[in-house]
Amino acid sequence: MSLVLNVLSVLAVCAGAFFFLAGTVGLLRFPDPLCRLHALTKADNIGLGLVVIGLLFRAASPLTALKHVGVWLLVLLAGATVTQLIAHIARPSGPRA
Amino acid sequence: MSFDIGLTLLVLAVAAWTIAARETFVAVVGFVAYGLLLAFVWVRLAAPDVALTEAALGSGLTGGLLIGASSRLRRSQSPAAEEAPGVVLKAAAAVLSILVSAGLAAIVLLLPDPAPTLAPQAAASIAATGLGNPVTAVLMAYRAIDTLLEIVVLLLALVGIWSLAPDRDWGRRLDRRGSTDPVSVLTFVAQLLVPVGIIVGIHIFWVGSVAPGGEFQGATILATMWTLASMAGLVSAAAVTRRWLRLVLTIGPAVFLAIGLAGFALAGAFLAYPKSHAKLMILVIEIPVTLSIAATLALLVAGPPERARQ
Amino acid sequence: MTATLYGFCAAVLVGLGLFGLIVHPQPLRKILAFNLIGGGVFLLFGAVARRGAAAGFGGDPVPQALVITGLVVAFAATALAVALLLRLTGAARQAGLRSDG
Amino acid sequence: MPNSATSGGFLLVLAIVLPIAGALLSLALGGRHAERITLSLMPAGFAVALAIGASVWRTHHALQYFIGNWAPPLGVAFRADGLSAAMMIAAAVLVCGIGLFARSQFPSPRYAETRAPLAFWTLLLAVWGALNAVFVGGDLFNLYVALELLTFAAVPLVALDGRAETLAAALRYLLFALLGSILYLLGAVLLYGAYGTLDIVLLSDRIHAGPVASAAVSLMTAGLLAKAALFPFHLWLPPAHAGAPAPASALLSGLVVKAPFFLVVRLWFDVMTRLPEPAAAELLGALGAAAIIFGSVLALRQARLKLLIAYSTVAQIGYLFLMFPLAINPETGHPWSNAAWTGGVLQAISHAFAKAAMFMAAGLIAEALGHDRIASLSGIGRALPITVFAFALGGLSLMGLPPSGGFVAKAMLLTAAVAEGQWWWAVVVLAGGLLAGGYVFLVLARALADASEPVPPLVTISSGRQAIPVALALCAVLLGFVPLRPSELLQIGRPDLAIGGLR
Repeated sequence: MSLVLNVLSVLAVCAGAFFFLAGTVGLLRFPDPLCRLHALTKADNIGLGLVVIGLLFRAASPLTALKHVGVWLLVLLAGATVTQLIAHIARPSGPRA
Repeated sequence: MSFDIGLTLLVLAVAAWTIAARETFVAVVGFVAYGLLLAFVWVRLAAPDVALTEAALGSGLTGGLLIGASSRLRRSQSPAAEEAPGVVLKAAAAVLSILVSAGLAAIVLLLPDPAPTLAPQAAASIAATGLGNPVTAVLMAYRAIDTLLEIVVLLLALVGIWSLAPDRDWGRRLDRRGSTDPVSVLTFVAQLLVPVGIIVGIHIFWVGSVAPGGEFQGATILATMWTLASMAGLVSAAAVTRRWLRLVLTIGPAVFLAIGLAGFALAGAFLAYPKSHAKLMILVIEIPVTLSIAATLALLVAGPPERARQ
Repeated sequence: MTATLYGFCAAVLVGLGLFGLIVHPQPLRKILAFNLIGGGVFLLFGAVARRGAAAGFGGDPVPQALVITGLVVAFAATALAVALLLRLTGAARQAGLRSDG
Repeated sequence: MPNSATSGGFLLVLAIVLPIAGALLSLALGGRHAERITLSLMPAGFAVALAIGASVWRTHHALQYFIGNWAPPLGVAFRADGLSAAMMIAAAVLVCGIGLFARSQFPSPRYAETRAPLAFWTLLLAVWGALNAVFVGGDLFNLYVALELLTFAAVPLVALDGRAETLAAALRYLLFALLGSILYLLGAVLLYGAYGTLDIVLLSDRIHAGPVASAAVSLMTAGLLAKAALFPFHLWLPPAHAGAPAPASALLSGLVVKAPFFLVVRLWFDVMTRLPEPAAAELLGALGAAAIIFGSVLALRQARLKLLIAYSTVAQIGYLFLMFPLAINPETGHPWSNAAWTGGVLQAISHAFAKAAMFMAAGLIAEALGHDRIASLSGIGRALPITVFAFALGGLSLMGLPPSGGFVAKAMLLTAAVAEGQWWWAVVVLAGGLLAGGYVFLVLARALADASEPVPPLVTISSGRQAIPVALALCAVLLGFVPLRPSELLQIGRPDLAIGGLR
């Protein structure tokens, strides 16, 4: 049982790490700010989500698990906000006056 | 171990980038990353209390302050170019820095083994404080005088910053520039995040007596939430002359001092707590202190009272 | 071992910050470099604390507590320096406008 | 050193708590109360300083207090030996004088609170508390916090008028001070890592010669020198001290720069009792000598009175560091090394009085004339005779002419230099005296000259305000009646080793 959980955990964390890698490559390689933001949010949202899922399999207590999910939700919220704010400044027509 | 080596290299790379970056803003962003990485290092060094402080204060609040400053300076950059340092100066600085680093590294190797430590003494005395977190015991009992003076240092920095206000602006509200952002996303997220943050801040303060956390970490989070709310235009600071604001700022150190002086009568020394009530008295100090520190930190970030310029 | 590694890290950080403090003419970069040195010095406290792990604690709590005090003081210093710098920039610009006009 | 708190130790706590509580109260109540709180605390603070001095004198032992009954190394100790007591009394007298002098410059507002008075009175109390914390601190990290307290109280005083020049001076001062603090802290952590304590007395027992101790003490000393503005770290001092309002200049030049010097003395004579470092002491002496010559020559070339006085501070700080090569002698226990030590400390105290008086006098002159250009001082001697007299009395001490504290201090340094066969320091002392005579005379000659053209209408200065610099300058003169030998009060509580040569 614990072996299955461990395998699942490792798989999820690895998948998450892959999204982070892809997001970072996108951040560095994509041509304009909006595309870069797009790449970045993928890393934050899905990558971190997968890592959190991976850690859930190993959480010591339900409370710890809840904290993991809480971290993810807060990062989602912060990421979405900051992306929105940056995009507003960065969009081709410039910020709304 | 390999994780630690990787982390060390990363910290050093980001630090070097911060120094080498051409643009100040880029350097500041590098500094925030540097602070977050240092927080990891503190976890690796088995110092979770410091990790929390570093993340919240060293990286978060300091970073916010520097980002704000660099963007304001960029807007008002004078055309006159700053004189660039000459090659000779750079070379001399490099030699000096390498010598200092090498010397320090050598000294790290020369430190005695086994290392001298106060951990056993701190552990032996912790029962008398009623606390479970040794770091909090150091801050609130063994070396409480440092903590008391440090809170006064924070307040003095605030007096210093306020003293920079133009005379005509004394008594005005602390207006934050660009507070009423037309983009309502910030307002929305502030409404959502600030209550959560306040709960987290209070929680971190509250668990400080037994677990990692404490008044400084909690207060920093509270201050950050206030800053966020004021950026979103949800709250605005009172004028610096308001009596209640002054009371909030000074109540913490005042209670600290009062209980410290009461120690003369109750436990025979300044800042001594009677054994039976130590934990309670520390708590009575910590609550107003957290409030005062949070207010001071938030106002330190807000800067001197100044008319908002367009 | 970990403590020694991070002790080295601290030594290099102090050197890097010192270099930045000397070569950067802009005050904000100097403030930044000062914070970098501060990070290094505090990390040295951390290394010393880790070496002193005993009595069931992962590190000597005394230097750890000192770092917390130090971080707070460093923040206050940064805030005061930044406020001075911003006020100076404003005052210098006003003085410049007056002498131009 | 006894292993427990001594009776009367609580006075040390009061010396810090009184001004700090006053500063908090000033900030809390604000408005018109700040000045009143400061003035009403002055007698109490002065009485505490005297009580500490009396207690040290009577018991012939250093006072000691363990905060919260936690004994070092876990806890923090406060200690006051004869040196601390002397510095605290000097600080109390000066703070009281400065407070009385500043009343008309930072008056309480009648209705709404105003910025500068609130900041000044709060910061004055904070400087006082911080100085006392430095003088009684027994723990190197507690001293770091005390030094920061001092920095944060002192820096804003420079820029109270909000002009661009003073803001720039304050920023430069702050950056130097911060670099100094961080170097000091770096040294402190090395000492903790090597010896497991930050307590000065415990450290002096445990410390032994080696690279770690040398590096730590060098770093701490370098940091303190940056704060004390010893040549070549003096760059920040003249604009900051000359730009500040006169009462603040008196406080900064008279007292604030003495705190890091005091800690260097602590470090070299109390922590490193067993590590004679003649070579390093020679270096400190050489820097001091360079400061004397360089600062004096620059003072001679200044066109503005306040800048002249500020450069003279750079020079006078140099004298303080001559005591290191003379008092730390390869042949330990030279009978005159103790005199050199006393001379250095006496120079710190008498310069504090003399320089505060001179900055106050310069402030009054600038207030009366509306400027402080030395070239246009003619006629001021007739208009403000008392003020010019105070300036001259202070100058007496700087030059080292009898009767003055400066004379006794410099005579002790001079005699020690000759007696120990280190005559080159004697040459520097004499040259510095001559140069000081030059710049003091330069000012006096202008001030006493009859105005060739009609003096513009002067702002009248009340004689009460003029009396304060005279009183402080007279304190500097009175110190001249201290006997020419190692002072007994200053020796109380010094490690036995150092007293060896005295008896």
